[in-house]
Amino acid sequence: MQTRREILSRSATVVGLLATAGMLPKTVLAAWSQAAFEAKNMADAVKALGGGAPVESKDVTITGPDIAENGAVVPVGCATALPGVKRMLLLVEKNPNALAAVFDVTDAVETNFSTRVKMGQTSNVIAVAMMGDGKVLFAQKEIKVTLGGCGG
Amino acid sequence: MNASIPLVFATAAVVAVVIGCGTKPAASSQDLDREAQAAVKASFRDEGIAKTDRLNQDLGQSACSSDKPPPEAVADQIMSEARASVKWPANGMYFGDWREGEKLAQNGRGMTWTDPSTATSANGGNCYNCHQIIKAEISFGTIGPSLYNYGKNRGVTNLAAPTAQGVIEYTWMKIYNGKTSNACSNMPRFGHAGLLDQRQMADLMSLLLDPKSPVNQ
Amino acid sequence: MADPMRIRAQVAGDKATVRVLMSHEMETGQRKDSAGKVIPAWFIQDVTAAINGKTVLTAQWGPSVAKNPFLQFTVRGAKAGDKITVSWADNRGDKRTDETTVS
Amino acid sequence: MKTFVIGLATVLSAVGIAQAQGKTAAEGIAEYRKMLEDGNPADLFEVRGEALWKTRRGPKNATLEQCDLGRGPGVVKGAFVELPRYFADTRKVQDLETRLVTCMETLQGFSGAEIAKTEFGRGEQVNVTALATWVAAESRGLRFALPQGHAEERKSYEIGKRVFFYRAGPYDFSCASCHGEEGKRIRLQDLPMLTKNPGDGVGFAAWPAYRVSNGQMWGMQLRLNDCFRQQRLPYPTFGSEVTIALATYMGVNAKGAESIAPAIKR
Repeated sequence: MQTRREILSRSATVVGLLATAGMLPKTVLAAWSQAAFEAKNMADAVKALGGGAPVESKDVTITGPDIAENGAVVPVGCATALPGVKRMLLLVEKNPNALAAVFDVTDAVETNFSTRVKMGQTSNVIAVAMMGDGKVLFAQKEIKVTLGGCGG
Repeated sequence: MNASIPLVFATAAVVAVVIGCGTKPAASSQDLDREAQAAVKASFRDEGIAKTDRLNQDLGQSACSSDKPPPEAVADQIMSEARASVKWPANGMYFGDWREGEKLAQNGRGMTWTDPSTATSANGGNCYNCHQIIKAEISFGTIGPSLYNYGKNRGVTNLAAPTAQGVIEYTWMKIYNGKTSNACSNMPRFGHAGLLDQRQMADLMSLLLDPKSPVNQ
Repeated sequence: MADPMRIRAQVAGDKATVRVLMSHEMETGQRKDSAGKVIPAWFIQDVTAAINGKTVLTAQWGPSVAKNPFLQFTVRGAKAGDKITVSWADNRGDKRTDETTVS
Repeated sequence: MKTFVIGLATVLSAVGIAQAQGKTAAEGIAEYRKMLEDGNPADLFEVRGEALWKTRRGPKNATLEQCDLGRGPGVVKGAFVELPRYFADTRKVQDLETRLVTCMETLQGFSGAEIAKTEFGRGEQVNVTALATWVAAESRGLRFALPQGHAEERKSYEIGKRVFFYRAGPYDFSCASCHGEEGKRIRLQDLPMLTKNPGDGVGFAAWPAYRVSNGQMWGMQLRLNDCFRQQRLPYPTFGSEVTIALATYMGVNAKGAESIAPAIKR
């Protein structure tokens, strides 16, 4: 009987072969946008990624709980039904560096991504849609981070 | 905290000697008390500031170590010893700064084996773990009663008024040694056990009783 | 080498929901150890997902993505039997690729 | 008389506030927890644990596949919901983690004493936790039914009960201080009442669990260890009698509760 780990590592080998054969995307090695991830706020992060001034929009949605029991793991999602999206960003306004994630969208995936972020304190979380036509739209939501446990 | 004889298990030890070890009938309750005591002794080691002498129980601890309350006479003894233990603040300095009190109330640190020191300055009050206090803090425990409007509900409008004196003394006593009014109270004895110093307790007093404290707004 | 990912890909209609768990510290570089020394940043920077070898999503992450990261996305036009591949690379150059079959 | 009236007013207003505020906060937390359920990083440890079970390791270069977790050599499914239990070969009541260490010693040749001395989250302890996570997961959905047929099992329960109520230390805490009443919480965390069956997937029936606060996988040994730390007591050694007895006490009390381990916890 195979373990899941064996199955996984075997598939890793297969993928390795694919990569050698030039069948795997090279984007894994693409440049990481350091300036954007060092930005202190949304406007600077968007600017570093080549976008203009963000405008709040009802067509973009940000999902997350109203209260997080622990700031170390906060489930958040960003989505939009608008066509022509190039990139979706997730930001935590009051984190030392606001930008958490950038998703490059293709036609093969829905513009709807969920992940989990760290939050140092109660803050707005922001979803930004960078459109093909240069528009930058965003939505935000406050998530309260509570002090949990015995505090010791 | 003085380690007097562990009451619950002390009787067990005597019985055990009479019966003797090694026999295997259904273990009596006293046998099990003795075995539990031995298990506790054998299962812990010192770590950081938390030494194994913390396992020694005083009268109140041992008498409140079962699912049944202690006999009335024992409870009375615990409460009267608790009342005798209370040290009143020097120069009648019952009050400090409610802002500092709020910080202490929020702070849940102190006395664990990962804490660096047993000094009172290293300790928080742990209050929000069990109590609601100011309304803005929604993350509060419910093991103890809500303390929101603590002073207001007790009619305290002026800390210097003679009518407030009873509530002030009661509150100090409760913080210093909560076993004064309830022998098996869940609340740590902040003064008696040396967890908080006089100044820190005065800050908590202000948080609870000062008419300007958000607790009473 | 890093531990394997856990990838689940489930078909619903003409698309598949993909959920990925990655085993990674995601150290922010802002924390200090008990000796007061800054723990260096160590986090996944790039994530790529492909279906049957064709890239459908690329992502860049910063250190504020939570430890042992979770990612969910939906692939259009996916059907049972399709191969979903997910790869990540971190700021130390460590990489991991795992694959699953859509079910 | 006057104090009584004041006291009553306090109680009434307190109840009102707790309901008004507690509800929204509790709902928010419930929503947060629900969002985390899908995609529990405990899965990562489960995968690792399964691989470890089947991998030749240790001085004897053997797998754990012949390990007897109480239902016979190699039987994993259903073992978790019957632990701790008495084992004739060690003549001891053992919980899942200490039993795994016994197997690592007898089958693989590791030193059990060395593993017991190792800090949580280090060396072979990491593997013990991963193994426990997988073994627990194999009993997901089953109901707790700890055996109490052996005199040692009954004794373990009785000692566990006494330890549960044992008050000591600078804060005067026992396990019962926080887990002896229904419907209580610390900050916003609900506290399971552990003197009776606290319900499906609550308390004993939820561990091992992934702790989001520190991104660690915790088995029952570490869960109890941190309870004693928060109790301000000294350090319970790995696999010590009080930890096994407490697990027996909680496990027997949880009879009939459905196991959701490995769970995800704050």
